Order: sequence, then C-alpha cells, then structure tokens
Amino acid sequence: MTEPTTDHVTLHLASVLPSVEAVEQTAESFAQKAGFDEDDIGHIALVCREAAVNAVVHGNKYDPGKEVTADFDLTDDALSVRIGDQGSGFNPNEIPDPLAEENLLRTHGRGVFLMRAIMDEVHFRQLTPGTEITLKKHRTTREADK
Amino acid sequence: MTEPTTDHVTLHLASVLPSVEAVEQTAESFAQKAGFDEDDIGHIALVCREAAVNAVVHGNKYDPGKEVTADFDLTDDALSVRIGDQGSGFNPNEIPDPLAEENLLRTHGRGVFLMRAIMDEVHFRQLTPGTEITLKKHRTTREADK
Amino acid sequence: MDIKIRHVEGVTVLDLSGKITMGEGSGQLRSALTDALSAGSKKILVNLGGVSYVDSSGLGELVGGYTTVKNAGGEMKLLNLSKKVKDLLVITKLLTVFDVSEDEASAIASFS
Amino acid sequence: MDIKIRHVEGVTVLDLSGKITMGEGSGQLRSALTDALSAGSKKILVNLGGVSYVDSSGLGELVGGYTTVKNAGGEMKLLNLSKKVKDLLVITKLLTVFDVSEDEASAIASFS
Ligand SMILES: Nc1ncnc2c1ncn2[C@@H]1O[C@H](COP(=O)(O)OP(=O)(O)O)[C@@H](O)[C@H]1O
Ligand SMILES: Nc1ncnc2c1ncn2[C@@H]1O[C@H](COP(=O)(O)OP(=O)(O)O)[C@@H](O)[C@H]1O
Repeated sequence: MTEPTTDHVTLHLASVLPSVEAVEQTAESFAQKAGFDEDDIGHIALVCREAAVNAVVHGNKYDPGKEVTADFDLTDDALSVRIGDQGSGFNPNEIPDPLAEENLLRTHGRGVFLMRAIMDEVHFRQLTPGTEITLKKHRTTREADK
Repeated sequence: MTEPTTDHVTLHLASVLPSVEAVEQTAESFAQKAGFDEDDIGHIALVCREAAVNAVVHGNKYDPGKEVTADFDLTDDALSVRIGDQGSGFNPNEIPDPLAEENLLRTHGRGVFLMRAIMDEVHFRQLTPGTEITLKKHRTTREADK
Repeated sequence: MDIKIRHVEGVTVLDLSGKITMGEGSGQLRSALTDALSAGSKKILVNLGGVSYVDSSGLGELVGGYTTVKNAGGEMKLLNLSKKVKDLLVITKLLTVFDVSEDEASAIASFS
Repeated sequence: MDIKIRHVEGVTVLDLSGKITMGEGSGQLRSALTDALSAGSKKILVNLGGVSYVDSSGLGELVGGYTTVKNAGGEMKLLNLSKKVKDLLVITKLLTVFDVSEDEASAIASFS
C-alpha cells in the first residue's frame, strides 16, 4: 500500500463498480497514513466502500455520465471522507434498523448501519440533486503522532 | 452496459489500478453511445485503459494523493478521451518502435503503439508537472446518426 | 468468488474462496446451495476459510443462503470465519443467527 | 487468471482462463512455464480459449513466456485465440513470432 503524499484529495468518479474499489483503496491508504491500527484500517476502508456502492448503485444508478465525488481529508484530529452522488436522494431517517427482529434475515440494509457502527460520525446532506454522506473517524493522540 | 446520459464527463481519479477499470468501462459506454461497432468499442476501451495504466504507473507511480484526470467528450464528429497525470513527464518521441526487429521480443512498450494503431489521433502535451494524452476517434456518418 | 463442493460423512461442504461483495459472485452462493438442496443435501457447511473479504452485500448473500436452506428443510452452518468477517457478524448481530464453528471435524459432527 | 495443466501425448497444455492484464496474474504464466520446464517439459501449448481479455502487459507476458521457454531449449505455441487477442497480435506483429493454431489435435501433432 502506497501512502498518499498529501493530506487531501478530491476524486470525481464514474458511476461504475471499479470506482468503489478505488474509493476503498484510497480510504485504506489515508487510514494507514492516519496511523489507525490494522483492524480499524480494514473497517474504515470497508465502510467507505459501502458509501461508494450506495452512491453508484442507489444514487446514480450506474449512469456513467453522473459523477460520484469522493473527498478525503486528513487533519491532526480526524480522517473525514465525503462521498457525493447526483441521484434523487432519500430520507436517511427512514432506513429500517437491521438489528430489529423482523429485519435480521433481510438480505439488504446493513450498509449505513455498518458505517455508523464503525465511524465516529456519519452525516447525510441533501444535494440538488443527490446525496452527500460524510464519514469521520477521530485519531487518538497515539495515531496523530505518527 | 449503461449508456451515459451526457456527452461529456470529467473524472478525477486516484492513482490506483481500479481507476484503470473505471476509465475502461466509461470509455466503453461512451464508445457505445457513439455508435461504434463492437470490435471498435473493445479496442477503444482497451487503449483508453492503456493510457490510464501509464498515468497511474509511469506518471503518478501509484501515489493515491496524485490525481489522474479522465475527460470524455462525445461530439457529432468524434469521441475524444483525455487522460492527465501529475508525474514527471517523458519524451514521447523517444518511445522505441515495438515493431523493430530488436524490440519484437521485449515484454513492454506496446501501449502507446496500440493507442496510435487504434485511434485516429494521439497527442501528448506536457503539463507542469505531468503528461496529458488525447485519444481521438472519428465517427463515420453511420455512427453519428445513431 | 470460487466455490468447490465436497461431501464428508453425509454433510455437503462448500469451500468458498475469494471475495463475497457487491458485484463479485452475487447469487453464486445461492445457486450452489439450491443445487445442493435439489441433489438431496440437507446438511450444508459453508467454509469461509478462503474468503478474504465480505461486505454488507456479502453478509446479505450469507443470510439469503441461510434462509433458502432453512426453507427447504435443511440446515446451513458456517466454518472458519476470519477475524474481519466475524467482527461484521458480531456488529450486525448475525452471529445470533448463524451456527459458527472453527473446526471442521466438530462442525461435521454437530449436524444431527 | 487461472492456469490448469494437462499432459497430452508428451505435450504440456496450459489452459489459461480469465484476464491477462496489468495487475491480473502478472508473472503467473511465467512461473507456470518455469515449473513445466523444470519438470522436464519441452513442448508447451498455451491454450487461450478461456482468456477473455489481454492488454499490452498481457502481450508482454506471452512474449516473456515464449522467450523463457525458448531459452530453455523448449517450444511454446498458442491455441484458441479470440478475435480480439488475435487482432492485437496482428497489430503488434507478434503473430510473426508465435506459432498459433485453432485446433488442439493438430497443435499437439505439430510439435516435432
Ligand atoms: N446515496 C444514496 N442515494 C439514494 N438512496 C440511498 C443512498 N444510500 C442509501 N440509500 C437508501 O438507503 C437504503 C439503505 O442503504 P444501506 O444501509 O447501505 O443498505 P443496502 O444498500 O444494502 O440497501 C438503500 O436501500 C437505499 O434505499
Ligand atoms: N504518462 C506517462 N508518464 C511518464 N512516462 C510515460 C507515460 N506514458 C508512457 N510513458 C513512458 O513511455 C514508455 C512506453 O509506454 P507504453 O508504450 O505504454 O509501454 P509500457 O507502458 O509497456 O512501457 C513507458 O515505458 C514510459 O517510460
């Protein structure tokens, strides 16, 4: 894994599945640069990937003419990843709880839940049109020292 | 393959190999929209991928903090694909001819040659820093009618 | 994803390898399970030892497979989870759904 | 890329499948060929029937493999090229380097 030489990068990606891998790999290298431990790096990369899947699949519905933006920002305090799409939006308050008894056997609906479980902060913002999700994980003093 | 709903898209990609797949898939969908035949679509997608590989590998050397840009533009006349990197540049006139007897068995050095063989126009431009390559393929009347 | 099929003491073992993610082998597990069920297997052990990576779609694949087998009157268990996959099953409470084991012999023996 | 190995009438046949591209199985063909050579094979047929995709790096892999076999005193031929792969060999003049055939039986027979 090559670590990025900058602390900030903004990507404008096509709405195709390989973009999701690119987001994951970029998140992994930023998380590594941030000094998170191996488990955290894997989890952070996974949920950034989940957010990118949602942007490509639910948001832009695979239209290669619509962009997915991915913004990675590493500060002394935290790693923030922002994923935007140009889809028709949705209401994040209406996402069913995947831990509820009646949802436990559903084959979908665990992506946003995983993001919330793994990151310290998850915010949604409505774009016109589209959705922007911000995923943030704080560095501990130990990590920021690296 | 989903056709793009626009005739123009600019991507800013991370310097990781999945970006190369994303460029290929996007080129494929634009070539399809342009109405090229199946063989041409495959060839166009291949050489756009080659240009992206060069940008990631030779140009940005996998630094995920350096961007690869990919610009797709479909006009009545032609499909143009522009790939830019932030590397240290090179002299395209110094690329050895892979068809020369002494180069025929080399394991590298066929990428730019394939681009020139398959596209109608291939131009290099030096950026500061980096390289921009433009690949252009003209549509015939039949294709533009689609 | 790659699936190889073995039969051990009346149990059908599916050895999965690769990734189970959005876009990689979606539906593959389900169809391997359906095949095993139509061939008469009711005891199915899914070996994830070779699986490097599962995302939320992959979790969905596993759950969907579990339901398919259960609805057909069979039993599906999981074997050899990596730490990363196990973490995800804990977070999503799916560890309360699946019967998971780390040792093939005892997993095989555990089928009634 | 996946490589399966068969032996047919003194010829080692490598059945390749998948993609031969930058990042996908680079070096895999070369090491399979080296293994075959050290096992004493001199007649090697590379079956590209299952190969959907080759890029310029993949062409390089094929050329590199050819050289490896030749330098070891062996012979390497190609079988079952798709139209797309054949087009690339034509454009790059590699069709003048490789012995290519479309029929396994006659390819096997052609080894002296
Ligand atoms: N970017 C997005 N644009 C539109 N809808 C979205 C987006 N992200 C999530 N959603 C909606 O929220 C739901 C829950 O998403 P998620 O928890 O990731 O599970 P899944 O993708 O498996 O359904 C999705 O099914 C979709 O309806
Ligand atoms: N974007 C680029 N930045 C720097 N060097 C490049 C770039 N593109 C091509 N080159 C140089 O040109 C050479 C020939 O490229 P190419 O024909 O694609 O073959 P290959 O990549 O297999 O070497 C490369 O080896 C590299 O030295």
